[in-house]
Amino acid sequence: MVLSVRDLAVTRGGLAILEGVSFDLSPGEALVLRGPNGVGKTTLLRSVAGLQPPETGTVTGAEDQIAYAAHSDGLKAMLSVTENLKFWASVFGLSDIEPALVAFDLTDLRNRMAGTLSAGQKRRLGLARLMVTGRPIWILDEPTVSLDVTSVALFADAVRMHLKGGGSALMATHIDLGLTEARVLDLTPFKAAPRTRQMDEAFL
Amino acid sequence: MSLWEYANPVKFIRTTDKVLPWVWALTGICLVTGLVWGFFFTPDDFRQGSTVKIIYIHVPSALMAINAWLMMLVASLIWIVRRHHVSALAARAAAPVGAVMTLIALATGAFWGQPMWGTWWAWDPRLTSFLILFLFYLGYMALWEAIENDDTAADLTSILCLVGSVFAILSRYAVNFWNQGLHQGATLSLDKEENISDVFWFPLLFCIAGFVLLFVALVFLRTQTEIRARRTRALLAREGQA
Amino acid sequence: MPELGKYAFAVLSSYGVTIVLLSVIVLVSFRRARKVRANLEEIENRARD
Amino acid sequence: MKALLTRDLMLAIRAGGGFGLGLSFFLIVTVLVPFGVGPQTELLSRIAPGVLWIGALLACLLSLDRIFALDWEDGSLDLLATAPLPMEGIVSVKALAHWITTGLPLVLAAPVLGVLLSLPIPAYQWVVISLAVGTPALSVIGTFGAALTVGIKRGGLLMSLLVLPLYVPTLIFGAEVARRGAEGLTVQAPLLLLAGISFGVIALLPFASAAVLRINLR
Repeated sequence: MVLSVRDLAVTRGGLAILEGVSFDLSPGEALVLRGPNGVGKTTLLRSVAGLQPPETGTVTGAEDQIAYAAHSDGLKAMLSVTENLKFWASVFGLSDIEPALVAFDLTDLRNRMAGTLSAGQKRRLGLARLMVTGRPIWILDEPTVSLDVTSVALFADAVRMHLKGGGSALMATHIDLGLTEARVLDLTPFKAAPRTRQMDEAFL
Repeated sequence: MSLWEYANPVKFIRTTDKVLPWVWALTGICLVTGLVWGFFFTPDDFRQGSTVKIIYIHVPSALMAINAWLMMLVASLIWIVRRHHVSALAARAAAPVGAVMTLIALATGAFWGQPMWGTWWAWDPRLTSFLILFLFYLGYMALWEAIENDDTAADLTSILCLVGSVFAILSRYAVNFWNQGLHQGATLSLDKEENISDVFWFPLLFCIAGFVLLFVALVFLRTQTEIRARRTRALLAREGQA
Repeated sequence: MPELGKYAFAVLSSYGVTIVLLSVIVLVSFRRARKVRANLEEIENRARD
Repeated sequence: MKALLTRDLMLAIRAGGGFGLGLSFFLIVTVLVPFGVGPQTELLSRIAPGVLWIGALLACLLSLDRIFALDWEDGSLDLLATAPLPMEGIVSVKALAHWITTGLPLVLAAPVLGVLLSLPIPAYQWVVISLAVGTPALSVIGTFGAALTVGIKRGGLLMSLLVLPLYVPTLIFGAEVARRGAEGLTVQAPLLLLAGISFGVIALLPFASAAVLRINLR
């Protein structure tokens, strides 16, 4: 399933920050969105994931295909690793969490409470959550923040495995991801010219 | 030119500017004639004595308290369906006026009932439902203030208005069920004989017209203010962004 | 002044309350209108020059 | 959806606050009433049904902001929104989880606390029945209030201001059932009306709550 984004404009707090963004993401491909902090990477990802309606432009091929992982990876500290994964698996209608545990080397942390994990382990659990959803398109917001070098390598391997399996990944980051073969799209040229907020047009 | 033309804020301000002085003048005339006529030139009621004079403020204010909420309901629906900013801001502008009208209805109801019931507040079903309506007004206004983003605030308050209206009606009947009721029969009802006699009737009409016009004038004025405040925020946002 | 009899207090105070409340809402509305209008004009002038 | 329910229940148990919060508040309120009103049993027994209902209602109100706040902070609400679950389903499950963790314990605790207030004997069953029928409505209405104020910092007070007027019909009919039960009168009318409100609210309000949540997630 090809995810294609045509002439997307997104707003934050009503202010237009990105416009005219277009790209395609075909299976087996990874795309990294680069750009300085605040350029609108997160907002763009949220619009593509359908959490936030874009101001203009279309996102096609995203229906029920997307697994979204934000900064805060939505893990419950009071639940164990398996319970967290089992929950997200059943929410997406699946139940097999073993491959994810293996892929992210979490097998020995199986029964540890998510709250007691280190930042790197938590991030790996967050990514394992993505795998468990069985959704082909991964949307990752700053996936390698607070990860040490080995974890970044582990992350890169997991993404490559996902790509080999026919999945695709859309990532936003301003630090190295360890994914040399990924295509890079710099968002700075798409910065929206300052113009009135859509909701304010009627008043100006 | 369809009615939706007035949804454009700038045009709304221009047309209301032309109309407002007349509305204020009419309000003044109706209120003064109605109240003076009712207060000075109507006889006392044989049963209730002079307290019947309170009718000239209690009935119009009670009427406006309910109609203000209905107007807000319609404005909220228009906002949800057609996304016209003016209707959302008009609803926001009308809320305080409706709340004041409810307060007046409550106070005059209590004053009027005091000699009859012997107490200031007798939890009479109709007065109690006005008390509940007042709480709805407070909640509605508080929600507007609590949210920064204008559009989200308009959306959330409209939904609150819809849900609140259903519960206000529910409360209206629940309160009736809960207390057998001391309120006198309907002052204005279609069947003639139950109605009050003519001598009280005409001044009351003027008072009602006066209160309605006062409401309209206040809502126009306050909506203009909301539009201007919104325009200020928009300009500041554009300045901030440039 | 009509003879209000023993209910004078009730009638007068209800009229009093009404007049007070109405004038409060009217005055508040006018004052706010003037303040917002002035603030807007000030910003519009600044934006123009 | 079942997974969401089991997860919320597990969280409520593990976090410990879930069950205890509503119950302890209900106990405290019921204990305070005699201090305020005086120990005369015939007075207490007259107001007991109403006090139990108001106590249960306030206990429900207190634990409402926890419904969405936890998921809102750690981002799982966003993730849930991208999941295949319908938002109305998520909201209903959240309301059900709140009812199980807070509403149900109140229903079970009410007779015990009735003893403290020397509740008349015939009233016990009616207090339990009215609470059992009424508390689901309190949870669903409460979820609507929680959804409205989820994005607002320190929205707890505002939520109470918004939710309490919505509680009035349920409170009136619920307390009426309990009061009539105490005096041995027929309770059929208020009970049916109470049930009517509860079912109506359970059926319709989740749509409004879902719409509100979508707006807040924007």
